[in-house]
Amino acid sequence: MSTAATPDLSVDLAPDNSRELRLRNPVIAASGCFGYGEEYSGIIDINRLGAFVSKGITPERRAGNPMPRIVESPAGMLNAIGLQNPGIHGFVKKYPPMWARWTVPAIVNISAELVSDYAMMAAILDEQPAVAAIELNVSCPNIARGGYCFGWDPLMSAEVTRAVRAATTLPLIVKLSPGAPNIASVAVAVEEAGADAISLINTLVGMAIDVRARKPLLANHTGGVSGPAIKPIAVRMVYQVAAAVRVPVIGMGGIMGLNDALEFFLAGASAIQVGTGIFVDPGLPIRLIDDLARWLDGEGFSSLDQIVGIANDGFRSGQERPLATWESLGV
Amino acid sequence: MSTAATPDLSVDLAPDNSRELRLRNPVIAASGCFGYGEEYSGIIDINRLGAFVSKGITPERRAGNPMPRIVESPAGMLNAIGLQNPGIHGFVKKYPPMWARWTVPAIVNISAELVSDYAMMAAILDEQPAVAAIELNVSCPNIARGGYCFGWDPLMSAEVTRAVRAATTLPLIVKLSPGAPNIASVAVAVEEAGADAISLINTLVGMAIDVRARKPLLANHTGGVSGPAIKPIAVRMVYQVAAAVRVPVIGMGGIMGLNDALEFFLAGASAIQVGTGIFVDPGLPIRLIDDLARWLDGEGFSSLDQIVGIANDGFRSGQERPLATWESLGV
Amino acid sequence: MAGLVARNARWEGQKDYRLLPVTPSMESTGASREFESQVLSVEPIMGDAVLLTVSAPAAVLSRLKPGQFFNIVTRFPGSWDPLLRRPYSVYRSHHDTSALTFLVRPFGRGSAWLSERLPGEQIGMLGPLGNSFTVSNRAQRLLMIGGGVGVAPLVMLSDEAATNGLDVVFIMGAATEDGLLAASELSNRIEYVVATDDGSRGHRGLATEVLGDYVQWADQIFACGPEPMYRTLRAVVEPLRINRKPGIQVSMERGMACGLGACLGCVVETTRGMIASCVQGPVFDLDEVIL
Amino acid sequence: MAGLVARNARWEGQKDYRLLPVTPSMESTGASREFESQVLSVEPIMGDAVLLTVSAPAAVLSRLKPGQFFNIVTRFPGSWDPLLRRPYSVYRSHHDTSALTFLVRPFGRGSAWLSERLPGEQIGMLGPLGNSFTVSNRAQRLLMIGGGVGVAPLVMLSDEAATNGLDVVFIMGAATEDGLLAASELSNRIEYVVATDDGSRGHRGLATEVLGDYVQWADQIFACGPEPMYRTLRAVVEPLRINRKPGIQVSMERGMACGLGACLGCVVETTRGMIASCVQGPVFDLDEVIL
Ligand SMILES: Cc1cc2nc3c(=O)[nH]c(=O)nc-3n(C[C@H](O)[C@H](O)[C@H](O)COP(=O)(O)OP(=O)(O)OC[C@H]3O[C@@H](n4cnc5c(N)ncnc54)[C@H](O)[C@@H]3O)c2cc1C
Ligand SMILES: Cc1cc2nc3c(=O)[nH]c(=O)nc-3n(C[C@H](O)[C@H](O)[C@H](O)COP(=O)(O)OP(=O)(O)OC[C@H]3O[C@@H](n4cnc5c(N)ncnc54)[C@H](O)[C@@H]3O)c2cc1C
Ligand SMILES: Cc1cc2nc3c(=O)[nH]c(=O)nc-3n(C[C@H](O)[C@H](O)[C@H](O)COP(=O)(O)O)c2cc1C
Ligand SMILES: Cc1cc2nc3c(=O)[nH]c(=O)nc-3n(C[C@H](O)[C@H](O)[C@H](O)COP(=O)(O)O)c2cc1C
Ligand code: FES
Ligand code: FES
Repeated sequence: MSTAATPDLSVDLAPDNSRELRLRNPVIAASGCFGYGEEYSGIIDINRLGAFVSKGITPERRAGNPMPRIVESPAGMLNAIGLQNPGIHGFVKKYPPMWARWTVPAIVNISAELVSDYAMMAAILDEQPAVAAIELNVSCPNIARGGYCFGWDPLMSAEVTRAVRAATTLPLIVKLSPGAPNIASVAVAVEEAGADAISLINTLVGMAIDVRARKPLLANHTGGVSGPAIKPIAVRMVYQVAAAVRVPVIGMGGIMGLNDALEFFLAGASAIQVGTGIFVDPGLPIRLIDDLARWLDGEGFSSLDQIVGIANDGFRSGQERPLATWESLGV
Repeated sequence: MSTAATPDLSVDLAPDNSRELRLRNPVIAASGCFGYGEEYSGIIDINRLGAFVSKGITPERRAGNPMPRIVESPAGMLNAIGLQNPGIHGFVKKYPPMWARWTVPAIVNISAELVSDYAMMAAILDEQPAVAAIELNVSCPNIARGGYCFGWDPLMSAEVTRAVRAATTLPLIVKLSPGAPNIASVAVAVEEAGADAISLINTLVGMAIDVRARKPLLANHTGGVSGPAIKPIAVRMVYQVAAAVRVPVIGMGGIMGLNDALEFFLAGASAIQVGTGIFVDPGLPIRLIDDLARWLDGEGFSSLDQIVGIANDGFRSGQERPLATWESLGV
Repeated sequence: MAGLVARNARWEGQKDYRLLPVTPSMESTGASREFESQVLSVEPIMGDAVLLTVSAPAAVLSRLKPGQFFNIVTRFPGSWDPLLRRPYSVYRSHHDTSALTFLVRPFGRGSAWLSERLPGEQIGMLGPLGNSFTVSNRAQRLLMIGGGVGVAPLVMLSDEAATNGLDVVFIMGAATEDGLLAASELSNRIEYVVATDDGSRGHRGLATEVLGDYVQWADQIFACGPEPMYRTLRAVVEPLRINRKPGIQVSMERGMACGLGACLGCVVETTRGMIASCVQGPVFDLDEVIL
Repeated sequence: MAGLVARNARWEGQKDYRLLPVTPSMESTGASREFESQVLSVEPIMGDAVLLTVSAPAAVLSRLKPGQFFNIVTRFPGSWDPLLRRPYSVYRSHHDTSALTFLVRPFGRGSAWLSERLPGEQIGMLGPLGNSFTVSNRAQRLLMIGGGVGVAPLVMLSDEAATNGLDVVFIMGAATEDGLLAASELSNRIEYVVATDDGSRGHRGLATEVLGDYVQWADQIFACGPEPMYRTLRAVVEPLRINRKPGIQVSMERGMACGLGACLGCVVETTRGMIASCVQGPVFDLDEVIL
C-alpha cells in the first residue's frame, strides 16, 4: 500500500455534480462480476478499491435464466445469467444498510424495459445514503419500441438518461452498449441528456453451439461475450467516445493486467472497471492499484490524469467527425 | 481424398441464379487471407477448395496503409491493410486469365465508397468467364451519406445490392458487417434486393495501444479484429441471419478446426470461409474438407445439408421477431 | 483528496469491522483463500486419470472439510486461452506433509493441462470453496456411492468417517475394471463394493443396481457423480426409504467462473430457488434438488 | 453434382499444370513447406538468447538459402493465445544431421515459449520463406554487420562464403561482452570485429563506428539488425561509396501473419512501392528502402 501512496490516483467521476463521485483510485469492480461486494470480502481488501458496481438490479425480482448460464469462449467467456436479482425493493432492504458500514463507494447498476421503471428505481436509490452513484445499463430491450435495444440508438439512450436524471441528483454513469453502430453518437447524446460519466463496454452478444448435443450451449441460446477477446473492441470504443465527449469515461473490457489498464487510460479513460478478470484472478483489482502507482512513479508522472488520453489525438476535442471513414472502420 | 468422397459435401450457393454457384465442398478461403490464390499454390492443393475469395478490389489502385498494418490481439489479430490492390482495371488484366486455368471457383470481393463504383466494378466482372461470383463487401463508408457505413443500415445495404444486381447476372454474395446493430434486418433487406447468398461476418473494428510509444499500435489507429476471439459473435450472427432469410448463408469468424466449422453449419451456414485460420495453419482448409466428410460419415449423415441449421430453432422460418429481447441480447 | 475525505466522512465514522482488510501475509498463508501451490507428485490412477498432489498452507488444511473444492488455474502463464479456472474436489488431505491431493480425469483443455503438470511447477489455487458433506452426529452407518471421478470427495469423507470409527460402505461403478479405484486407496475398515458395465470386476452393471441392499442399513447416503446417476439413485432409493430416511447428500457439478457466489453462473435449481452451487453447494440434499 | 461438372467443364478442358496438387507425402517431406520439426537441442548463447536446433527434411535443407526464414508456431497446442506464428531466420543449417539452428532471443510471449522448448518436443514449421542474400559472382570480399539477434542470417551467409573461399569480415555490436557471439561460432577463416557499448570487449561504442575502415575494402555489405542501425549504416557508408559500390543488402524485420505474400501485413516501403517482405524480402537493397 505504501507504493500506492506516491502518485495521486484519485479521480473525480462527476465533476459537475454537487453530490460528487470522487474515488481514491480509478479501479472499479464491474457489475455482475463482484456480486454485492460481500462475496469478495475476506478474499481481497474491498475497502482499497476505487469503487465497486453491484449486480444489475431490475424493477421486479428475477429468478434468472435456466442452466447452463456460462460457457468459455476463446480468450473469453459467454454469460447469460438473466439478471437474477431480488428486485429494487428487496435490494434496498438488504444491501445499502450493509454498505453503509464500508468505506468503499458502492455504485448500483440498474436495468429495465421501460423508461418509467428506470426512473422509478433511480428515485428509490436517490434516498439511499450508502449508494454513491447509479450506473444506467442501457443494453436492455425497450418494449415500447418493439424491443429495439435502448443502447443501440442515441435518441432512446438520451430519453432514458433524461428520465433518470430528472429522478435523481445522484452521480449518474451511463453504461453504453457495444451493439451501437456509432458508439460516439450515443455517448454525445447521453452526455447532453445529463450523464455525469460514461462507462463502456458492456458485453457483446455471442453464442456457442454444443456440437454433440446439436443445440446452443447456453439455455438462453445467446450470451454476453467478455474477457480479453473483446479488449481491442473496447479500447477502440473508449478511444472514439473519449474524443467525442467531455465527461469522464470509464473503460472496461478484458482488462487482465497493468498493460491492459494502461491501454484504456492512454485511450482516454479516467477510470477502469474489471469484470471477468476478477473471476480469473481475484487479486487483480488490488494489484492493479499498486502496479499503476508504481508505473506512474517509474515513468515520472505525479498523478493519473497526466496519462489519460495521451495516446488519443482527438481527446475531448468533441469535434464533429464524419460518421465513419476507411480509417475509423479499421480498413 | 478417398474419405472425402463418401458423403455429399457439394453445396449450391445461388439456387435461384442460372449462372449457378455450385461448389464441390463448402470450404472457402476468405477474402484478404488468401491473396489471389497463387500465394498458397504449392503449399496446399488449391483445386481441392470449395472456392476462394480474392483480396478486396476497389475502383482505383490503392497503395494501402503505412506500417504497422497488423498486430496480435488475445486469441485474434488486428489488421489495417488498407485494401492494397491494383484496382479493378489492373486486377482484370492479371488474375482472371490465371484463374481460367484452375478448376477451383474464384470469387471476387469488391469494396467502394459510391454505389455507382460498386456497379461499375460488377459490370466489368460480369464479362470475366473465370470469375465464379462476386462478394459485395458493404463494410465501407458511404461518402454520399457522410461516411455512414453501408453495412450498418438495411436501406443503404439494399441500395448498393440492388445497383450491383442490376449490373451483373453473376452469383452475388453480400458480405455483412458485424457493426450493424440488427444484423438480421440487414440480411432481410439485401435478400429482397437480390442477393443470391449472404456471407458474414467481416472483422469487428478494434484498436491496440502501444503503451511504450504512447500511441495506437497500428499506423491506421483502428483495425479489424479477426480470429477465434470473434467466433462467438460470428456464430450468433449466423444463427440470427439464417433464421431470418431463405438464401444460403456463408459463415465465418475464427474457424480453426472441425468443431468450429460444425458450430457454423449447425447454426445455419450452408458453407464456411476460413481467414485468419489459414495464416496460423495453412493446411486447415483442406483438412476441414476431409474431417467434415469423416465426421458426417461417422454420425451417419449422407450429405452436408442434413446438418445445416439443425441447432437453430427458427432456421429459415423468416418469421417476424421483435427487434430484440432479453434473450436475443444475451441477458 | 480533501473531497474524498469529506465525501467519506459519514462512513469513516462507522467503519465495518466485519470487513477485515486482507493483507499480503494472508495471501501467503492462504487465509485469503487465494494462494500458489507447488506440484509435489502426479500419479496415474483409474485408467487415464491422475492423482495430483500439491502443497497447501496449514491454515488451508485446518479448515478444509470433505466435499469442498478448489478453483484452480488451468492455463499456461502468458496465455489467456483457456481462460477460466476449473473447480476440483479434494480427494485427500495430508496434514503431516501439508499437502492436498486431487483426482483429475483428462477431459478437455483444462483437465488435460492439469494432468500434465510436473513436480516443482506452481499452480494458482482458490479455496477451500463451497459447503461440505455433513455427517449427522446421530449417524453410525454411512453409504457412499460414486461414479467415475465423482469418487474424489467421497474418499476424503470416508477417510474421516473411518478415522472417527463410523461404518462405511463405499460403492463405486465404472465402465471396466481399469476405471475402478484400487481397494488400497481406501482404509481396510471400509467395505468396498464395485460394479462394472462389462462385469470385468464385481457386479455386472450400474453401481445403482447394487445400492438397494444397503439403503435400509444406512443412516446417511452420500453420492457424487453425473446427474443421470442421481435420477437413478432417487428412483432406486425412494421406495426403500421410510419418511425420508436415510437422508441423501449429493455433490452437484456445474461449470463455474468466480467460485465465490458473485457471478451466479453455477446455480442449481432447488425447491428453495436458484442456489449458487459454489457457496451454498456443491453439496445438496437430494430431496430439494430439481433434476 | 451434375451442375458442378457442367459448370467446370470449360476449366476441366484446360487444367493448370503449374498448379500441382499438394499430396500428404509432400507435407511430410517438407515439399509443401509446411512440416513438423522435432527439437534436437536448446543451448544458451549471447546472454539470455538460445540456439534452438530442430530436425528438418532433406528436401528443405537442399533448397534453403542464407537470409531465408521460417514462420514458426509459438503456441501451446489447444490454446489460441498467442495466435500467430513468428518468423525466425536460419542461423545455421546442418546437412549431415538434417537439422536447422535458430537463434532466439526471449522477448515477448512467442520467443519466450520457443526458447523454453525441450528436446523431443514437436514444433510446427512453415518454410523456407522469403528471398535471400545474393552474393555477386564478381564479389570476393564480403562485409557483414549485425546487431543483436540480427547476426543470425549473417552467420549462415558467412558459413557459405568461407566454404566458397571468399574473404569475410564480420562486425558485431552488443551492449556488453555477454551479448556478443562467441568467436568460436564463426569459421577461423573469418575476421571477427566486435564493438560493445561499455567497451567490455573490442571497440567501445556502436558497430557502425568501426564500419568505416572496411567499406572501401568490401565488394558487398550485408546487414541485419534494427532499423535505426540501417539509418546509421546509410549515413556512415554513403560518403565512402563510389557510384553506389559496394552494394548493401539488409534484412528487414516486420511483424507477419501469413508469411506467403497473401495478407500484405508485412510490407516494406521501397522506391518500387509497398513490397511484401515475406516473399520479395526480407532482404532488400538498402538503396531502395525508404526508412
Ligand atoms: C464442484 C466440482 C468438483 C469437481 N471435481 C472434479 C474432480 O475431482 N475431478 C475431475 O476430474 N473433475 C472435477 N470437476 C470437473 C472439472 O471442474 C472440469 O469441468 C473437468 O475437468 C473438465 O474440464 P476441462 O477444462 O478439461 O474441459 P472443458 O474444456 O472445460 O470442457 C470441454 C467441454 O466439455 C464440457 N464439460 C466440462 N466439464 C464436463 C464434465 N465434467 N462432464 C461433461 N462435460 C463437461 C464443457 O462444457 C465443454 O463443452 C468438478 C467440477 C465441479 C463443479
Ligand atoms: C524475417 C524475420 C526474421 C527474424 N529472425 C529472428 C531471429 O533470428 N531471432 C529472433 O529472436 N527474432 C527474430 N525475428 C523476430 C521474431 O519474429 C519475433 O518478432 C520476436 O521473437 C518477438 O516475438 P515475441 O512473440 O516474443 O514478442 P511479441 O509478443 O510478438 O511482441 C511483444 C511486443 O513487442 C513487439 N515486438 C515484436 N517483435 C519485436 C522486435 N523484434 N523488436 C521490438 N519489438 C518487437 C510486438 O509488436 C509486441 O508489441 C525475426 C523477424 C523477422 C520478420
Ligand atoms: C457474469 C457476468 C455478469 C454481468 N452482469 C452485468 C450486469 O448485471 N449489468 C451490466 O451492466 N453488466 C454486466 N456484465 C458486464 C460487465 O460488467 C462488463 O461490462 C463486461 O463483462 C466487460 O468487462 P470484462 O471483460 O472485464 O468482463 C456482466 C458480465 C459478466 C461476465
Ligand atoms: C489480413 C486480413 C485482410 C482482410 N481483407 C478483407 C477484404 O479485403 N475484404 C473483406 O471483405 N474481408 C477482409 N477480411 C475479413 C475476412 O475475410 C473475414 O471476414 C474475417 O477475417 C473473419 O474471419 P476469420 O476470423 O476466419 O479471419 C480480411 C481479414 C484479414 C485478417
Ligand atoms: S461460480 Fe460464480 S456464483 Fe458460483
Ligand atoms: S506476412 Fe502476409 S504478406 Fe507477408
